[in-house]
Amino acid sequence: MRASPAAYPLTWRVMDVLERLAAMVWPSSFQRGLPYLMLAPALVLVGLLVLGLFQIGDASLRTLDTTTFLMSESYTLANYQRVLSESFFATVAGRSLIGSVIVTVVTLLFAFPYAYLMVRTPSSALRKFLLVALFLPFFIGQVVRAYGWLIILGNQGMVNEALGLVGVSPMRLLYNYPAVLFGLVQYMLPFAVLMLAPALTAIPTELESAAASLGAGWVRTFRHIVLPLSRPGLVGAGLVVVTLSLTDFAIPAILGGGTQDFIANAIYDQFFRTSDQGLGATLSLMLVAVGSILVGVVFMLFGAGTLAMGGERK
Amino acid sequence: MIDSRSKSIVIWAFVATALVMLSAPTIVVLGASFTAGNIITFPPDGLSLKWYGAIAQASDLRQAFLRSLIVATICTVIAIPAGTLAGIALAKYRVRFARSIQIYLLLPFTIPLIGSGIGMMLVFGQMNVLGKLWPVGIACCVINLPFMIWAVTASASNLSPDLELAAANCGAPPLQRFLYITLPAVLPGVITGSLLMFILALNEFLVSLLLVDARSVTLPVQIYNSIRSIITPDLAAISVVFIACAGLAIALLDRLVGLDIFLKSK
Amino acid sequence: QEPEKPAEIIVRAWGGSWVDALKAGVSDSFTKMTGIAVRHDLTEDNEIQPKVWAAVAQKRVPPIHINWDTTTNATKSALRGVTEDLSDLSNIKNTTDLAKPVGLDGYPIVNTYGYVYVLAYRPSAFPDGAPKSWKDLLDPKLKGRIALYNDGIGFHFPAQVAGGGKLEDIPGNMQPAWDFISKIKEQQPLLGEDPDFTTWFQKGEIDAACTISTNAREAKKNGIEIAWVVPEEGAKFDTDGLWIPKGLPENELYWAKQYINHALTKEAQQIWLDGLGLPGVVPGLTPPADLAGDPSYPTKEEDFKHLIRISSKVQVENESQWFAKFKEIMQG
Amino acid sequence: MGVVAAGLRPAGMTGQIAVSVKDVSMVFGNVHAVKNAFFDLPKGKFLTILGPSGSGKTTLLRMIAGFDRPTSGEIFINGQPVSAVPPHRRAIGMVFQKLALFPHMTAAENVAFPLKMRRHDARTIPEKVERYLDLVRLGGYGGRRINELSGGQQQRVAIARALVFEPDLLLLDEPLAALDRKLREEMQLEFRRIQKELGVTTINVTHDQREALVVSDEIIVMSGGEIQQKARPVDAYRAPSNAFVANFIGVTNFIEGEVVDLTSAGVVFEANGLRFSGVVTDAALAAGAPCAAAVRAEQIRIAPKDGSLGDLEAVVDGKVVDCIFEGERLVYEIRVPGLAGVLMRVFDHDPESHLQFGPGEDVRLGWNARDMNVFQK
Amino acid sequence: MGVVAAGLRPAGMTGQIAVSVKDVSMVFGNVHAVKNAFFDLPKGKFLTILGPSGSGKTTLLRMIAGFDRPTSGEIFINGQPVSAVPPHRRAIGMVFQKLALFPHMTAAENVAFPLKMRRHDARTIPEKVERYLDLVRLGGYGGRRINELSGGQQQRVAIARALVFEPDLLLLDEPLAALDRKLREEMQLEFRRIQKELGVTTINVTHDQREALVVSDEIIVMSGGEIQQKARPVDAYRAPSNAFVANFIGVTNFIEGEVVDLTSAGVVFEANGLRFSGVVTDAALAAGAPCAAAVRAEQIRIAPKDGSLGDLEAVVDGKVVDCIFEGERLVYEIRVPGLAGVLMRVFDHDPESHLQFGPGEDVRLGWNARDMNVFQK
Ligand SMILES: Nc1ncnc2c1ncn2[C@@H]1O[C@H](COP(=O)(O)OP(=O)(O)OP(=O)(O)O)[C@@H](O)[C@H]1O
Ligand SMILES: Nc1ncnc2c1ncn2[C@@H]1O[C@H](COP(=O)(O)OP(=O)(O)OP(=O)(O)O)[C@@H](O)[C@H]1O
Ligand SMILES: NCCCCNCCCN
Ligand SMILES: [Mg+2]
Ligand SMILES: [Mg+2]
Repeated sequence: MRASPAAYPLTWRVMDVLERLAAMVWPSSFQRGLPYLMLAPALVLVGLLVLGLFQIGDASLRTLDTTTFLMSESYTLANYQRVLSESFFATVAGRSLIGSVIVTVVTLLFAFPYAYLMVRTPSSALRKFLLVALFLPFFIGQVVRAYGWLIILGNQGMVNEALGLVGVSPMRLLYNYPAVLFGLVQYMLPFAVLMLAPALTAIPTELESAAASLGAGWVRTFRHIVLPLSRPGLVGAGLVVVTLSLTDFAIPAILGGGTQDFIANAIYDQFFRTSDQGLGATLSLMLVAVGSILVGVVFMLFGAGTLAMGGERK
Repeated sequence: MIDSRSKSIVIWAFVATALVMLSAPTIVVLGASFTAGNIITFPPDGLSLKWYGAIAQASDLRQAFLRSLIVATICTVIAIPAGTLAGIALAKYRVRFARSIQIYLLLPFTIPLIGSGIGMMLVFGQMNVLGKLWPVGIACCVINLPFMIWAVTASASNLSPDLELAAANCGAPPLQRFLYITLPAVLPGVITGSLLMFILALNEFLVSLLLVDARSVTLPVQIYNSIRSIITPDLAAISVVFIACAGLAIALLDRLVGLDIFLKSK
Repeated sequence: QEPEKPAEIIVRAWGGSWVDALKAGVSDSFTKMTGIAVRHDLTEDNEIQPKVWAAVAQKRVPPIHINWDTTTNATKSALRGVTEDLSDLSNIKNTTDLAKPVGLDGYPIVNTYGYVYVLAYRPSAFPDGAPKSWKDLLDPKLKGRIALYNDGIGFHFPAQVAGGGKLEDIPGNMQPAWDFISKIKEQQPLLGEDPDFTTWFQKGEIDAACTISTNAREAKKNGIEIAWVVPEEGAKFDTDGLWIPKGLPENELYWAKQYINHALTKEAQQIWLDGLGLPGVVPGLTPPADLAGDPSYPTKEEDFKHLIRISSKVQVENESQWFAKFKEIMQG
Repeated sequence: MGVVAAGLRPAGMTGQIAVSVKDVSMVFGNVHAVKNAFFDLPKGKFLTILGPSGSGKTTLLRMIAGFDRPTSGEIFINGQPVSAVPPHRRAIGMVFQKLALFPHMTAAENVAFPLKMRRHDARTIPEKVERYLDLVRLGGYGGRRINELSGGQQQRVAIARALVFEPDLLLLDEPLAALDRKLREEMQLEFRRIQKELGVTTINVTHDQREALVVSDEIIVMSGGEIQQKARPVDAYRAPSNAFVANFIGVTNFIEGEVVDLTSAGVVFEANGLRFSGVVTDAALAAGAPCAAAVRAEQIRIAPKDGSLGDLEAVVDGKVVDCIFEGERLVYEIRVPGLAGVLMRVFDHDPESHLQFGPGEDVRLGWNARDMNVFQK
Repeated sequence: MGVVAAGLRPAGMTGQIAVSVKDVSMVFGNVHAVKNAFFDLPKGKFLTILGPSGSGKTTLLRMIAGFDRPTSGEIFINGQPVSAVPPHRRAIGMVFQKLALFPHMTAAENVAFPLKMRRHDARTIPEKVERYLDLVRLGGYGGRRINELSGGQQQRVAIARALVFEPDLLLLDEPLAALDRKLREEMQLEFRRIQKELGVTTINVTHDQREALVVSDEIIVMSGGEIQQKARPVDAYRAPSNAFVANFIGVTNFIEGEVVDLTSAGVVFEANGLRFSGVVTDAALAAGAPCAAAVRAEQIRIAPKDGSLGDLEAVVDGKVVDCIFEGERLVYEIRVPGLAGVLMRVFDHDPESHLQFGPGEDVRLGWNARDMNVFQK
């Protein structure tokens, strides 16, 4: 006999069925495999990229025949040779690598106090304001944002006009390497702050009070206490910033005035301008390799940071 | 806590700079959208709503916006389970090859977007599903997935394992344990992550460009394509509409769960 | 009998005034004539290329019916074999030589008009009169105030002349071009795309640029202070064309061809090219009033003497290297 | 040390056995967290596992709850092996050391959760929740979120949640450790009351000896993973089975010496040339072996130097080192030169005599032989 | 309630004043966390601030440490206003409630931190660190990371860290709250020892009345942000200034009644028709007003029904409800019908008489009038 719906609500019935299904699909004897089952969807999704990487890997071993615009039938390492030997690629790679490191350092430099203030301020209004200020720039497309910068930083922009008032002649603030780095910092700042905030929240305020009572001024409290303890956040944020800026395309293209290409721009050129998919594929793969090695090295040196906060594992 | 004056000054100096950096273009674009003139300038050249009128007329923009919403929704809907499960698995369990798995899961950030775009264009092409919106949603999900996973790990690592045991003890079978206890506990991370995923998908351009066709262009692609000769203030107006929607969403989120959750790892 | 009509056909086009002109001249009248709607895909020509190539390679229906393309890019696609033959279009016989692709058999593409990469400039920055030579760009006061396409397109050949080289040496010896481009590099040029130039002129970032006359003319129409010349070394003349990717269903292929055929009618060309301000491939078109006698609108044999024409075969085979070389100099 | 726990089981227990722990061990890497635990618990009894930090209490409790599987041995609940049933199918209520309340639910929702999960008749749930909230004196607090409750109130929610579905067995892992003294002592009495009221078999883990004495029917004292003694509170206090237990429960003074004579009636030992007699509860004690004799601080009488201590069998002289005022009593710390300078602690409960002796003063101490337990050292 | 704290200051203090709290208040929004605190602390003394959770103890301590600025009033340390000096320039050692040890440093690095920050001669640092680790009995543990230490050891690192730079003032915020009973009681004695050894002026915050009594020279009892009493431990215990203090310190039985007669010698009151006399420490008590009379559990004698209680002035009859074995003592809960059924708790410390009375038995209780403190209700 079945209980009345009031005694046995519908949601319970549904849950009972789901529970039985789950037990069939994944019996409790498979417990050990559970984390892998949970990881599976993410692994499969990223697997789409890996499938793509296989295609790209295949293309990287073929050269372009400019009389037919087809890729060669046979495999060759010619593209890799080209990438490693031509100084142009070294220039661009060096610029991207150095750039992404500078961007990471500067971004963290600004993100840290921002996140710190946001986490520590007693005023929830200020906290909300800082948070909203972080999110809004996302909603202005790159192109329009660049136009905004032109109005502010252009030769006849607001800044130059202001400088003109004090007798400084207009100078080029855009379309150079610093402008690209600046743009990347601005683009990365929200990500870095969002990743730092949980790590800073996890540092008890009392530790700072303790350091003060023990004779450390705020600078030394930062250096000896807050900074070392926020390392998981810094590592997590740093990894995100360094990988995203290393592989960025839009900002060097828009704020670089065409002369400040990063690797992704060189890849774009090969795929889209010269139709040389082989070379583009080679550059892509090498960038992935460099990025992944960088990530691996950071993991080895500093741990995975907030990307997988160690916590108490079971 | 009484902070020293020099500390406040230094911190505020950085924060103020950051705020200017973050907001200056937004403010300029916001102002420029109300211009009565034909070019984006700040301060605006007279005040009018004519560019808002212009975009209200443009049905292709509206459709593209709608498609972007769909794409962002698909992306978020996929990212929530995939990222949540992965985040919880990474934070709570000892996983073999965890480091390699993490490097693997960071591939979306180490592969340049063009590479991801071309790769997925070929993969989806092979599957013969290009031109539909859901592959674009999946693609947006894949390339930003680390954000979702990160947000969840940050919440889940502070989740006490006792909580699930307590639920088991209360008689909750595995699935309901997960649904009623684990999930709500990591909800702040899930919300943070979903919001980021949604926003990023709404704005995704480069990868979408390779996956859409003329019948399925999304808003960022539409905008990019339409500025082949001259940039007019209608783009500023679109941005402002975007910002307004975002502001609304953020206000809603604040009402529903409180914005402070972004600052808490618990 | 006519095959079944599709509800719409997709034509890839450049945005802004480019697509406006195509719509006014070709698409609208085509729709009126056939009842088939035309949807314009505004993906960049460069960016549609791999999408089409991948579709053909994967034997899928391509994402567009018609590609409006630079002749160079179109030739690449033709060489790769992804384009349909258009030789049987009835209106081709009414076209000038310009319509015929060079170095290709038949009509895997059809050229529809010519255009010139002029030297556009801001008159107020040249108080002593319009620049006469590409070498005028080396004037120290123009440092940081000139712009080129970011792959150098349109500039390689005039640079060969300005650098003291001969056009006949292309592609064998282009050192003079590279030497001149290196000098230009010292001038810290901005590199960009069509919309960038407009923006830069508008916002006072640059005083001179090598760009297509159409863009300059559009900017002028929008109230930007701009003029253009064909300098004494000459300016690159090139053509754009239309082509159809392989893999379309029979009926759609038929109607896509009808679209191109329609684009080759005098009526369509007149309106389309008035919009673009460019000379067409059908005899007897009237130049727009503002361009009568303009060197960027060649009509007579002698007009072409100032313009540099290099066969698209040479261009296609060497462009990658030229782009690479240009980049190497500019990114240094 | 090392009493075989099995030997301590009261023979011929009448009541039905609720929990039976049979030779259970747990090894983590090279840490032997629990060693050969062996005991039965009859239905309806309140058992406390008492021991210092790290003695394996939580490990044992978690195995009983079925969260961890023993490395060896087996645990039976109502005759069924624990591992045969998944955790959510067991009728065990547990209060966790850190409470593990569900932070996103109200107090009432927390209490209702086990009822919903166990599919009690949905119509009766609100009424049951209310009844149990009343039981823990939280009537009217049901609507509060967990973080709106004070520590003591949270505690009681956790208890209600563990009890509401009327489990066969209640497990408590140091549920009071986090509370302040006053509240903790109140809650101990509350526990006693509730357990008696419901009659549920209970196992409580604590390192607070007072709590163990106050709330339990039986105490198990653990140390280093081993069960040291299982006994009624009074017996554990009065007749500790070894020196560890004697020291861990109560304030105890130790005198070290050597056994001189060992009979069934008692033991005589020599310390620093003095002879004392005492009683034996430690089965391991042997004649001629070194021993430690324990006497509680409250069993010692204190008198002025050369004063009379009536008929007390053991008398030593000492000097007051410190006297510590604890309110209801005074603790004297007294150095006894005659016993190699051992420091003895003595309670003075009599408010009349309070502060009778000051530091430096010479005093006389005495106690009964029957209050001195002698253990193997 | 509401004794003016200023009035409690011992007049004509001889020692130099180390800390002077002058009419300090702290308001958070609409919470008055500390109200008009007013006291002086002479150099070298050990003061404990005792009060229940939320009474404002931490708030007061943080203001003394200079972490927060009072809403009104001023605090002087060695005659200097606290706010004149930033926290890191002050010579104040503080042990935080949650210890606030630096988790990324070893024990020795934690202890060395204040020395490095205060620029002590780098060559002497290792030696000083070692000396203070020895002082807290952690010699040899310096190299351990914080999370490799047990709770009690961490505690001691925190104390060494607060002491190592020889501060003028030591502040302790419930440093023992997290420890288990046995360890906590040991650490209390340790504190006393160290403080006496170094002679550092100390303010300790706790909600453990035993700790307050054991370690302090002076106690301040706080409730609801207000200072209720400032006195020596013995005085606070023996002569509580109001009912709150009487209830918070010790196990106290209250009898409610009405004042009949109030003289300087004592007070007579009537409860349920019975007359009692008692003593007065509460200045607010008035004739004719309702009152509450407090008598400690250990001051009450228990005798068989109709038994004799010698010369005790107050005698009532009751029935044993429960008797709770606490090891060193027995607690009787006795219902007194003659006093409207009030439940009285009585200690039985005499091991001889233990368990003399069982639940349900009729007994007689008695106490001295001088042991009964009468307060305004
Ligand atoms: N998962 C584990 N891995 C390794 N060692 C463990 C684990 N759990 C417990 N231990 C060790 O087993 C021993 C017993 O631990 P347990 O937690 O049972 O002690 P406890 O008596 O509950 O102590 P406390 O009173 O501090 O809670 C300790 O030495 C502890 O370090
Ligand atoms: N920053 C603050 N904002 C608002 N209210 C506060 C703040 N700090 C403390 N309070 C309030 O002030 C009162 C006193 O708090 P305080 O922390 O001083 O209590 P306490 O005596 O230390 O308690 P405990 O024993 O629980 O530590 C409490 O009601 C508390 O809620
Ligand atoms: N005929 C129109 C050509 C427009 C092409 N823009 C030039 C792009 C150079 N990369
Ligand atoms: Mg434990
Ligand atoms: Mg406090």
